[in-house]
Amino acid sequence: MKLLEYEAKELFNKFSIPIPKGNIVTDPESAKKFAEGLAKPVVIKAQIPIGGRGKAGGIQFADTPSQAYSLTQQMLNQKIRELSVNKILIEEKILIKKEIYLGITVDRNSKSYVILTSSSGGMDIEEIAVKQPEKIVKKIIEPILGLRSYHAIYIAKHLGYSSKKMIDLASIILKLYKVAFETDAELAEINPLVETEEGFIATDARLNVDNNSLYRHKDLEERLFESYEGELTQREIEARKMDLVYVELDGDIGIIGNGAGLTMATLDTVMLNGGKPGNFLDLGGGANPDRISKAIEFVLMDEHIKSLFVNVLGGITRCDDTAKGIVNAQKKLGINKPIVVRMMGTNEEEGKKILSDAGINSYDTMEAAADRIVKLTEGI
Amino acid sequence: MKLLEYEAKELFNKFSIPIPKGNIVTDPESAKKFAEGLAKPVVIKAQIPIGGRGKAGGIQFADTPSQAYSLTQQMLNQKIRELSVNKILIEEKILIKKEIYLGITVDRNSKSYVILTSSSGGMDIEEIAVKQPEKIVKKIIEPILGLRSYHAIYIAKHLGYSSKKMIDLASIILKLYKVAFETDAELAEINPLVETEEGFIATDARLNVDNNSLYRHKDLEERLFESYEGELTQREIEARKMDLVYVELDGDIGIIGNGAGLTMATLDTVMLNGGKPGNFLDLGGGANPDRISKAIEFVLMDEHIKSLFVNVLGGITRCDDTAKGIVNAQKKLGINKPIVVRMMGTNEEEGKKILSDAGINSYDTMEAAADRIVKLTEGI
Amino acid sequence: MVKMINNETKVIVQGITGTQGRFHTKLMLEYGTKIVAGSTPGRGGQEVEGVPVYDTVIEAKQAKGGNASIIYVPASGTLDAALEAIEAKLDPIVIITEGIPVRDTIEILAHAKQKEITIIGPNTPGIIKAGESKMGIMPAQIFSPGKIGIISRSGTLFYEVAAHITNVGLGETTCIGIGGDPIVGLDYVSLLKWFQEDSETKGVALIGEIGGDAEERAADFIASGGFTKPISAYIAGRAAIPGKRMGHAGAIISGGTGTAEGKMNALRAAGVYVGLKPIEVAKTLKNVLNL
Amino acid sequence: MVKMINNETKVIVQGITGTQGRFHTKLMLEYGTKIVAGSTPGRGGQEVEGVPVYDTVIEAKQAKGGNASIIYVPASGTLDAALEAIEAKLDPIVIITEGIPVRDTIEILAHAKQKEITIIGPNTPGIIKAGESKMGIMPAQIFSPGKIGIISRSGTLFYEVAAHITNVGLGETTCIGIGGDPIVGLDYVSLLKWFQEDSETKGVALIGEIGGDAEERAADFIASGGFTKPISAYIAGRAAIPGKRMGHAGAIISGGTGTAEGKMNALRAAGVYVGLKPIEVAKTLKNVLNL
Repeated sequence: MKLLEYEAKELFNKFSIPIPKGNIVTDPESAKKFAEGLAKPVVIKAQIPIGGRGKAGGIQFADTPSQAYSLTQQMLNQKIRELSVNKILIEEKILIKKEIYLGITVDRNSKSYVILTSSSGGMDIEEIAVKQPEKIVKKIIEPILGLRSYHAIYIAKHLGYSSKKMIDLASIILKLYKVAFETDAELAEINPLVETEEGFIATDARLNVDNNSLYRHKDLEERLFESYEGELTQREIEARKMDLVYVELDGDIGIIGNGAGLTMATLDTVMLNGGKPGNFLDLGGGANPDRISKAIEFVLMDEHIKSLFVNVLGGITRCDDTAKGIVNAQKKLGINKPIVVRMMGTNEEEGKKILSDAGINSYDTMEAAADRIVKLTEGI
Repeated sequence: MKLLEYEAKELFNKFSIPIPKGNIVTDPESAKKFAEGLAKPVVIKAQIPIGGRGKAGGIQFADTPSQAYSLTQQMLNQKIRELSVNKILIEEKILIKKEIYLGITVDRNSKSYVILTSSSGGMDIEEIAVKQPEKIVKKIIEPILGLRSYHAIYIAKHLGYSSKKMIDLASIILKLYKVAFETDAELAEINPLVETEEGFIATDARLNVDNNSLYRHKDLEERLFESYEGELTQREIEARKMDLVYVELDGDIGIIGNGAGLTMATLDTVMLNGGKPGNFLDLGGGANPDRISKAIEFVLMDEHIKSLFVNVLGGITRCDDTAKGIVNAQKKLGINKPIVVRMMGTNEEEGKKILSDAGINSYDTMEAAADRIVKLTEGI
Repeated sequence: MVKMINNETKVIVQGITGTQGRFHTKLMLEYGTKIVAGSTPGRGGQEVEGVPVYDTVIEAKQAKGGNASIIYVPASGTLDAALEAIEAKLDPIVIITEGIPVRDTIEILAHAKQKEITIIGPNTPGIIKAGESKMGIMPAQIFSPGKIGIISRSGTLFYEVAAHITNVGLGETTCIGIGGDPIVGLDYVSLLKWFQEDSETKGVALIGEIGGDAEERAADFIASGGFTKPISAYIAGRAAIPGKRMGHAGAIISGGTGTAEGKMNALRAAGVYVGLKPIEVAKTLKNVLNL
Repeated sequence: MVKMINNETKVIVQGITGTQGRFHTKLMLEYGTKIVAGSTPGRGGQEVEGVPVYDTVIEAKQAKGGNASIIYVPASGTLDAALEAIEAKLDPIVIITEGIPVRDTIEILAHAKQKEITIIGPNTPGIIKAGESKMGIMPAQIFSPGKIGIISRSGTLFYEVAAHITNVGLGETTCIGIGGDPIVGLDYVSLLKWFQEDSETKGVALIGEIGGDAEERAADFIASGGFTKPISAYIAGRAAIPGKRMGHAGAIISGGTGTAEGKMNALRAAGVYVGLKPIEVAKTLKNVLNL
């Protein structure tokens, strides 16, 4: 779950990470008022869940309240990368002395959280990793011990700071760790953390929370579907609401499989045969006829989809259940898009009989079925 | 720092430990109103920081609101073990099916927190330990792992519970551990935890917080001096306010030493010589003349004290500083109680000269000085 | 340090009274797995498929022995369940549960490492020693005792490859699903080390997918000479698009790393035969590597 | 597992720039302690008594070596300071700081135990190897190289006994204040084991006080034959009243346990000479035990 900048900043602020004075506005009048109250230049930032907002026009600077008014008005009437802007964060403009990158994420190899920092703030960490790898200071956080003050001091020192500035920076690093840990973050990022004459301040904030942890963050869980805007397509959001594991792709062959690996392999095999997968849909383990019908309907209702390949390896999922689900969905929809099924495993014979009675082709191997669906689809 | 029952219960409640419906009252009218609102028999409990309140009349039961009125009135006009009762906790009376002892404390030998439980609730744990040691279930809490749900289940099971009751009890054990850990408790105790037809409920609560941890519990720190009432004597409370480490005793010889062990040994040696120490006062390390004067004044102003023995082993504390402090205090007070000093170590010669110039005896050994002070005091 | 299973492994099933626990206890017993006890807090004294249930793992172990655990408890209870198994020194511990917060997995693995205990999973189909014992949810009928070891990040794709290996007549030794989460216990490299030493295993099928660089690390290990037996691989996810999770929490291409192509190239550079279709893995082991 | 000090011990002083740190660094250097570096976050690059200061212990160790630490930081910073020393594998770690929350001490000791590192204290005067090195705040002039080891829970009472031992001509080997808190690292039993093996030490003075049952455990250990050298003891607090802390956080009689009488009786039953005055410890070692 990706939080919007202002949501992440609210959380950061709760953990005493310094952030600019700011306000969320939804109309130009409020923006003007805020700028007047501040009596300083301001930044106007579109609250949309995508990276690279700045380049797309989502970040604007205003020197006067009336400029703040007009820029806010303009941003609210605009679409940025197809996203409408409903909320705007208006903040004091910070005078930058230097920018730092600060991020905490999950590291697969060390099987722990890792803190990544760089004195080259402002860029993406991937960009820094490519352009200035020597500037990245990486520290694995030992899970049982956690990040301690002396680790933070060590990191701040390696970013080139000493004395009071080092202590200040270390304290922010510790707080970021605390936010990351306590909110089950997959990524907690301050980029840039700005060094000013007075101290450090987080001018941008990213916080991606582990969806699996949401049962212990009820307040965030409520905002889950809202947070999908921008991150997922409309159809993907619809699928989540139906509890389907679904990814939209730009081809025309619908793909349904059971198990993530098998479904990916099905996509790959279709592609290898010259076909274009139009989606990824993983039924998961032990799907019943209803769930299978629901999934098939969902895929076939998509007008970009011309045909459907269902690939089920029966284990806990039974082939006869799968067959019933397919037949029911076809009857109900009355759509005449071709369907090819591959099924193997538990109750395979029963399943194949149900399908052939309904006039649906079924195959023993994924490879043969993939070949068939591609040929069928080419003919449409 | 010992919290009062109602303060401990407030904290327990915050951690979702079930407590009886109750209210703090300071007048009989409020007690009556609470009992009326409840429409049930109530318990009236004096909020004083001592054990064994029940036997001393500090816990009364009322069947009717008017009885609650009169018993509250009576308790507020009464002294219990010399303590006046200012606050009363009035609670619904709980129907007891069974009583359990539940306590978490610090265990010196295993160097960890330990959880002590017994199916013989109501008694002190020391009493249970003597009378029914076989009924105590003890579990050391591994510091890095902490107390986990399966530990709590194991304990609840060993207290004789199974199924839902076991799960309920385990959940309370886990919550008590959480309170104890998060408040830096030296002792967190529910005695008794009452089993009723509906479930478990903490009818009494004790929470002693580690004084050294108060810097991270600011809300409790504010109430520190208040909490000393009943636990410490008035002179001991005064001493704490002056930052002196002082214990009041019932003899007549004032004792001041530097270092807890040395001061205790001084008490012992005086006692061995037939004297009666009137206090324990440890100057601590590196005391300056002012602090020494202040300590001497504090002890000598006590009318029970007839004489004073100052025992200083100079290390960081300098003997000349000690001597100056003694002489200053004597001059300032103008009290003619005899003083015997033993000093050894850093700047010993200078110190002894200052004392002899002021007509104060000094000795090289604790034993000789103790002998002298006892003889001098006997003559008064 | 890697601990595998065989027909002497005595299994305790944690969460045995749940729907999944019950169902798979039955199937595991049918396969021959020596399940000695189960545990579910509050259900002590019951029985599931003739297996006695205890409130805690330690009681189960004290009463019935047991040296390995399989965990079917819900995600919110898995952290404590795994720590309980670790404290009871069960080894290996197979965590079937899906949807565990990564923070919990990290904590479990750190404690397991201190005690030198093997964790398989979480979000894994489990482990099977063909013909002897299975601790997992894989369909038993597709496995047949033979000479190939399988390591996979996914479930059904693992069964797909196993079925082919059985069909071509090679059969399997030990087959492990390492789990589809970004962070899992046992990994490819530890398993390749183990298979290198396992005299029954004549060749290995490695099934990978997009996300992370576990396959690249396996390739490095093979290239360094750590694994010298015949090996064939398949990597799923060539059709995946960057930034989207493909079903598994760990199956995501981010910042240009974790692509199927990258993994395939790394493995090929290490001398591994990488098939373009799942069926090629079995064919390669049989025909090209002559097993 | 118990690690003591000698003239080869290279010490890092944590909190070297504080008032106490500075003062005692000077005195330790005068005594001959090999202090190689100090640490205080934010003070890297400074010097104290000619000793270079670093921001972190690990930097200090990398730059100057060091195998032991003495901690003078305020109570609120001691948990992290000790963990830092543990992570840098300094051994022993002497914690002078008083007033540390017990919860923090418990955490420090648990981590030290895992890494098999000796913690002396907290709330201790420290350790001295007479004539070689001191890590602590004890006045140096009262010690003289000789043959008696001292173990004490208190500070000045420890000096009192040491002065007597020096005065009667016996002199000292290694002397340790174990600390006045309820929970401390090194305890009597571990130290008696160490002194039993230390060939320089011919006899031991044990100084105890009310509270807990550390002295009773020492008595059990001696009674079991674990310590066979001459030993004499003094227990402070016969005049103490139950339920009152006598200066030290750990010096409290509670629920009838921890009395001076109980400790004296236990030690006597184990064959230890227990004096009624501090001076008797030295006299007994000299005259009764003929050292």
